[in-house]
Amino acid sequence: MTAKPHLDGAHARRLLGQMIRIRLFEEKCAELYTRGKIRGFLHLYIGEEANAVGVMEALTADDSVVSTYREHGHALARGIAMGPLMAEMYGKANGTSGGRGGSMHVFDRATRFYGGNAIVGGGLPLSVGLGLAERMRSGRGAAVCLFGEGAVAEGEFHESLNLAALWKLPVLFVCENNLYAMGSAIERTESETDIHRKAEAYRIASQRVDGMDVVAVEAATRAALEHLRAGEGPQFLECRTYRFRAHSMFDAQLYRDKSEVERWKERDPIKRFADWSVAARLLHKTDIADLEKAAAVEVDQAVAFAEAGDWESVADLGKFVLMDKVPA
Amino acid sequence: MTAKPHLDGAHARRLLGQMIRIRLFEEKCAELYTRGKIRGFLHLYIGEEANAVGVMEALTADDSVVSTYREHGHALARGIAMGPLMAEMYGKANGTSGGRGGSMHVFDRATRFYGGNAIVGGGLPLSVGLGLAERMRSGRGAAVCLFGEGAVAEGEFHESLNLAALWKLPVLFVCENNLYAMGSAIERTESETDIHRKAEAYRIASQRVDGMDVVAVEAATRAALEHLRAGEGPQFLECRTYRFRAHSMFDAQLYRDKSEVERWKERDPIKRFADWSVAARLLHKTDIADLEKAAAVEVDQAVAFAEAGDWESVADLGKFVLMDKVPA
Amino acid sequence: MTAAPLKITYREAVKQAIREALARDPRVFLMGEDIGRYGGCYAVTKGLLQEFGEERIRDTPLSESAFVGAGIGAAMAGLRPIVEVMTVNFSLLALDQIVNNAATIPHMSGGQFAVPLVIRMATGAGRQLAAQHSHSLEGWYAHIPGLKILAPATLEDARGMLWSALQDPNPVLIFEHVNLYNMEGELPSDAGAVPIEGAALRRQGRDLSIVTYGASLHKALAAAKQLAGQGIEAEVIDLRCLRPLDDATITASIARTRRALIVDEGWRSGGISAEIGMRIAEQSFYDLDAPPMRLCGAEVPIPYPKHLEDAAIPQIETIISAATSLVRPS
Amino acid sequence: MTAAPLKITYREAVKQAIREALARDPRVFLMGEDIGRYGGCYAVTKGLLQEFGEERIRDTPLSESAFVGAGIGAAMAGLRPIVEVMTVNFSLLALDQIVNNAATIPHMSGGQFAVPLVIRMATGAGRQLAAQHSHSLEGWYAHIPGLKILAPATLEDARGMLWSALQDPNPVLIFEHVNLYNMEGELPSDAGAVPIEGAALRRQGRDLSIVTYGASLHKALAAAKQLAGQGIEAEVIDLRCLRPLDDATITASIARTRRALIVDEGWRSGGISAEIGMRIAEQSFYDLDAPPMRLCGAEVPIPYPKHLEDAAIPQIETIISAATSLVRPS
Ligand SMILES: Cc1ncc(C[n+]2csc(CCOP(=O)(O)OP(=O)(O)O)c2C)c(N)n1
Ligand SMILES: Cc1ncc(C[n+]2csc(CCOP(=O)(O)OP(=O)(O)O)c2C)c(N)n1
Ligand SMILES: [Mg+2]
Ligand SMILES: [Mg+2]
Repeated sequence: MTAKPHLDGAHARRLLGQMIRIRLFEEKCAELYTRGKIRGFLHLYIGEEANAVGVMEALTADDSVVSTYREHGHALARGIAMGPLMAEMYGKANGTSGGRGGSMHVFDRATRFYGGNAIVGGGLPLSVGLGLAERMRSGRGAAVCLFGEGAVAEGEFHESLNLAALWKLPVLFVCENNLYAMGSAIERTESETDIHRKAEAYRIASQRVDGMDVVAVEAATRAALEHLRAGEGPQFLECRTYRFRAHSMFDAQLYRDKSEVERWKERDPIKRFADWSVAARLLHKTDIADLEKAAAVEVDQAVAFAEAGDWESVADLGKFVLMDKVPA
Repeated sequence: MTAKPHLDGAHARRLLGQMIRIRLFEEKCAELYTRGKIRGFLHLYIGEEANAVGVMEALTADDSVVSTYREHGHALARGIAMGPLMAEMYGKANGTSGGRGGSMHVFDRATRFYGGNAIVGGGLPLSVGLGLAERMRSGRGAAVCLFGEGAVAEGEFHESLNLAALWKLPVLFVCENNLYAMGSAIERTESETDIHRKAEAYRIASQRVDGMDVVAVEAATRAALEHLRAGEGPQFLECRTYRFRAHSMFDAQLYRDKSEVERWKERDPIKRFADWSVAARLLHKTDIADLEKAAAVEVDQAVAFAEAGDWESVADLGKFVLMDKVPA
Repeated sequence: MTAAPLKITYREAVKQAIREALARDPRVFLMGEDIGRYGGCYAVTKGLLQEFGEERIRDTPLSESAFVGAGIGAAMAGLRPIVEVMTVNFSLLALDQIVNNAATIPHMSGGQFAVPLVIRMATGAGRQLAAQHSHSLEGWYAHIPGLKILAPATLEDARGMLWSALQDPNPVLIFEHVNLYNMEGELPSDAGAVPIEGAALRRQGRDLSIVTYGASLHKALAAAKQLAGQGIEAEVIDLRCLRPLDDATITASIARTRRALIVDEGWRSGGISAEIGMRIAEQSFYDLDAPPMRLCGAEVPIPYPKHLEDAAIPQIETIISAATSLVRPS
Repeated sequence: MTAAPLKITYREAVKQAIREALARDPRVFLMGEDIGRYGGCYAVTKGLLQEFGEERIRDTPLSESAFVGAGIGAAMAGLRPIVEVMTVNFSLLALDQIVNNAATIPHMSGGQFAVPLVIRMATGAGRQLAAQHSHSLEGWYAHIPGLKILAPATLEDARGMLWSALQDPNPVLIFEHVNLYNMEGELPSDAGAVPIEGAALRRQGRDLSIVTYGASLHKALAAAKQLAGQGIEAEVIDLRCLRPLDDATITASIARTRRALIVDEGWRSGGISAEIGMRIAEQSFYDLDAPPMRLCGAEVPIPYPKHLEDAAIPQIETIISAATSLVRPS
């Protein structure tokens, strides 16, 4: 077991800075959505930033990531530049996926980011394959698969966990349990609501962690990866978290009380970690203001980058339907 | 909890008689297969008879049954007449499904037998629907779903168990664990081989029972049904059993030792129960001979019935592709 | 005598149909993801949970295969489930149940069991939801014997097909195009069931027959209006039902117009337009003055940006130019 | 110079292809149900486990969606998986992975990731396996952009297509008809890869073009032989590849014969024959002396009894009578 990571100021600044970047990026996205710059489905991660940041902080360049349609936070924390990410939200050719995917389909080869996936549970089998490839090539990487607790009900969850465990593959399953799948509270979709215990039915070692605590998430991820890299097979992490916003921009949130949301907002992972860092004298209040300022500047630059981007030519619509080679 | 059923002679005769009927029926099927009278896939249940007989003995006419492609034993024990069953094996119009289904697709409306199903796991969701219908109509019946341990790896298993448990539906899941799915030993397909424990991950009450012991199976089924009928939701039964024959008629059995098969044959459910019944003075040796004789006669009559059957007219090929009414 | 027409949306028409079915037949219930508390992904079922309660408006977990299969089982046992698969995109997860059980069991059981099930799903592109959320697979489903496939394009059909589908002893899949939900129009307050077979002639013409369905119907009608300005009179056929197809209406139309343009949003190769075109070739060969023509979705996963999405599916302008080139080849 | 031909079965030809791929490319591995210890449902992979070991010959649990999806992931990460889905009937359980991931990710990711995956499956009716085990869905799969669909009908293709498929950067589905595995013929011992595009003219003729593939090819060739006895010379085209289709070969043939009969075992409505027929109508309309004709599987779940199964799919006799009626209409 790894102990709780010993935080220094730089580390705290990194964690907090990442969370702030994600938050400001997404608040801008919400605004751009109402202005019609971003269209389609937009799923915000606001409130859940500690998960992405804690998990990604523990990864190396060898690891690969499989994500969902709620992946802006994962993408930024993984190191995808904000400009191309914003351009992808716009659907511009200078976006991460050339603009074709939009909010739900961020892909990035350089950071081994195997995509947002808009089919709930659809990424789970992919991650098993990534883990398998890693194993067969005796690589050191882990395949990290993030998914919501709603995906747990899908058959793909079951099949994928069994296969990964059976073959002892280096897959880290990260369930971001934000208690709702669209409007369905977990008590209404799972006969056993204690998700991390399901992992036990596949003999997968599991941890539950406070997903509003970035340090706890990082520590748990490091611990899981240590087991994983020691060849102990897949690991499972349940991050208990909450989304502060609607499921998507079309959601009237009839299914939950405002008061519930307010209660969770008191545990805002950014504010909490910022306060703690200041109290622990790792950061100064001015550091936080600096981080916020830097992030705001970065967001503005990202918007400018997206705005400046071109639209893909209609003539290229059919490009890559069939590939003419495997990208190197 | 129901105690072990108190057996009298009639009960023992019924159980043994059913098992013998199934055994002789299937031995005849194997013979008819080599003679080309039965074609396609033929999956024999020989060695597993105690499961079907024990389970079906505990059911009432209100209950419904969902089965697999290895369903001759289930069908006979459920009360489907042997003549139409054999005619179905032939593909004759006087077969249970008018000959269209053959060995893998026995259906019988009268006994609420909702079919053999040749897609592994394909029957599980159906049984949830049958249980749901029962619940919504405040019926007293249970939906009994039989499947092999191979089906446990399918996503349908996971989704169906969760849904049944979540909605507390009267479904009895019976896993006939004969240790192999075709040539795949359970250790090679499940990371957790103790199947009845998986049920716990859905909060479904489960029992494991010796599937070579008809009385134990009946008792366990009765106990499960009692809970179920008391409104406690779905129940799970794992019957530990073994098939003595090949998976189908095309299987060279490269994947298991003859000695393993021989060891299991020592626990032949028919011989074992016959010996025990005689020792317990429930039956006389002549009773057993009588049962065998009666079954042999019944099998001969079934063959005659099948032989005498007509082939469905080619002109009717398209009949029932679309139904013109819901059968009453 | 029909009651006074009321202004209403397609969404509302579907909801009225569901509500009526629930009220009229106690065997009817609804099952699907987020149809209850959330109110339905496209708000079609909003309020029904409050009105009919949890037993009959059943929110399901994300388990497409299990709850579609459960619908099949419940239908076999005598209930009349309406299963909502949120969108056709997710129905692939339930395809085994639909093909191997719902479509197969009646025949395979020798007619012992019917599967009087209705499955509703949203379909189609046009909302910038990108490749995994923009499929138009209703024509693909029409390949499966044992199913009936409906594609209501009008308020009348959205309101009236559901009840007929529930009376049908067979599994019926109803595809509602996402872009139609907000469509407004007038419908008599006592509008009721409509038959679920047969195509409808939505416009008469003499120069060509445009055969289409769903959201494309409205584009075709708009195109026909503009074509009329150019002196081209298009007949417009709304298929309504993709399986079985109504050959007679198509054949009769082509006998009049001698030219056929088939329009659908699905991928071209192996799509429903191929089937219709081939039937026209088989049955109306000697009536045709020109080869049958089709205008389909581009054979690409639908991209997110609006200009590319628009380019990937038939539009009023492309229908006009296809029709023009068919009638007045250069 | 090719080596001396050896007598060999189609099954053996597929196995040789797999063995060669495993030997030549360390990135290649096999994954599927019962391919190892059991030796393969149709004995294609028998012995490979012993030869190549458990790491490369991977028996999977009954989890079609997961192991097909794992194949996709492994291919994206640089391996070259050959995934066996035991039969096409079970592939419906993996369809979401095939359509929404394998076929979609390359385009949707802007070309960042390829999916160089090969999926093999047995297909077709003819072994009395009844409705849930007799699907012919390869033509249906051919609707999906992003996939390549192969249907090797000959020993050469069974032997040679796999290696080419593995070199292709796209997901390739190979459909092997169950009734071909026991087919015997001669193949040079050094037979190697063949291109995976283009149709092949398997017989020349002047009176009609029979367009087909897979097991039906052999029925069509037998029919053509008998037709020749009646003075009807049929050209026989083996499609080989169902997506993309080779229009040029078909068009050229019809320009010669002026008549087309398309034969496939799948259900008629919305099947691959509809697509081919429609393309012929579109591209060869003015070359045709008669409407294009198709002979397909009956639109029923395939029943178990032999006489009904036979009646449900094209046979030599029905091909002959269709061809005759096309060339000599009464
Ligand atoms: C297979 C499938 N079914 C349904 C949907 C529609 N849908 C999109 S997100 C979602 C809820 C998923 O919840 P969860 O997995 O908990 O993730 P969260 O949105 O909470 O992050 C649903 C039902 C889908 N995208 N895919
Ligand atoms: C979805 C699916 N995949 C594969 C098969 C092929 N298959 C038929 S039976 C079988 C083994 C099933 O084993 P199990 O569930 O343990 O039942 P048993 O045969 O032992 O009774 C397999 C792989 C199938 N019929 N359906
Ligand atoms: Mg959630
Ligand atoms: Mg088994």
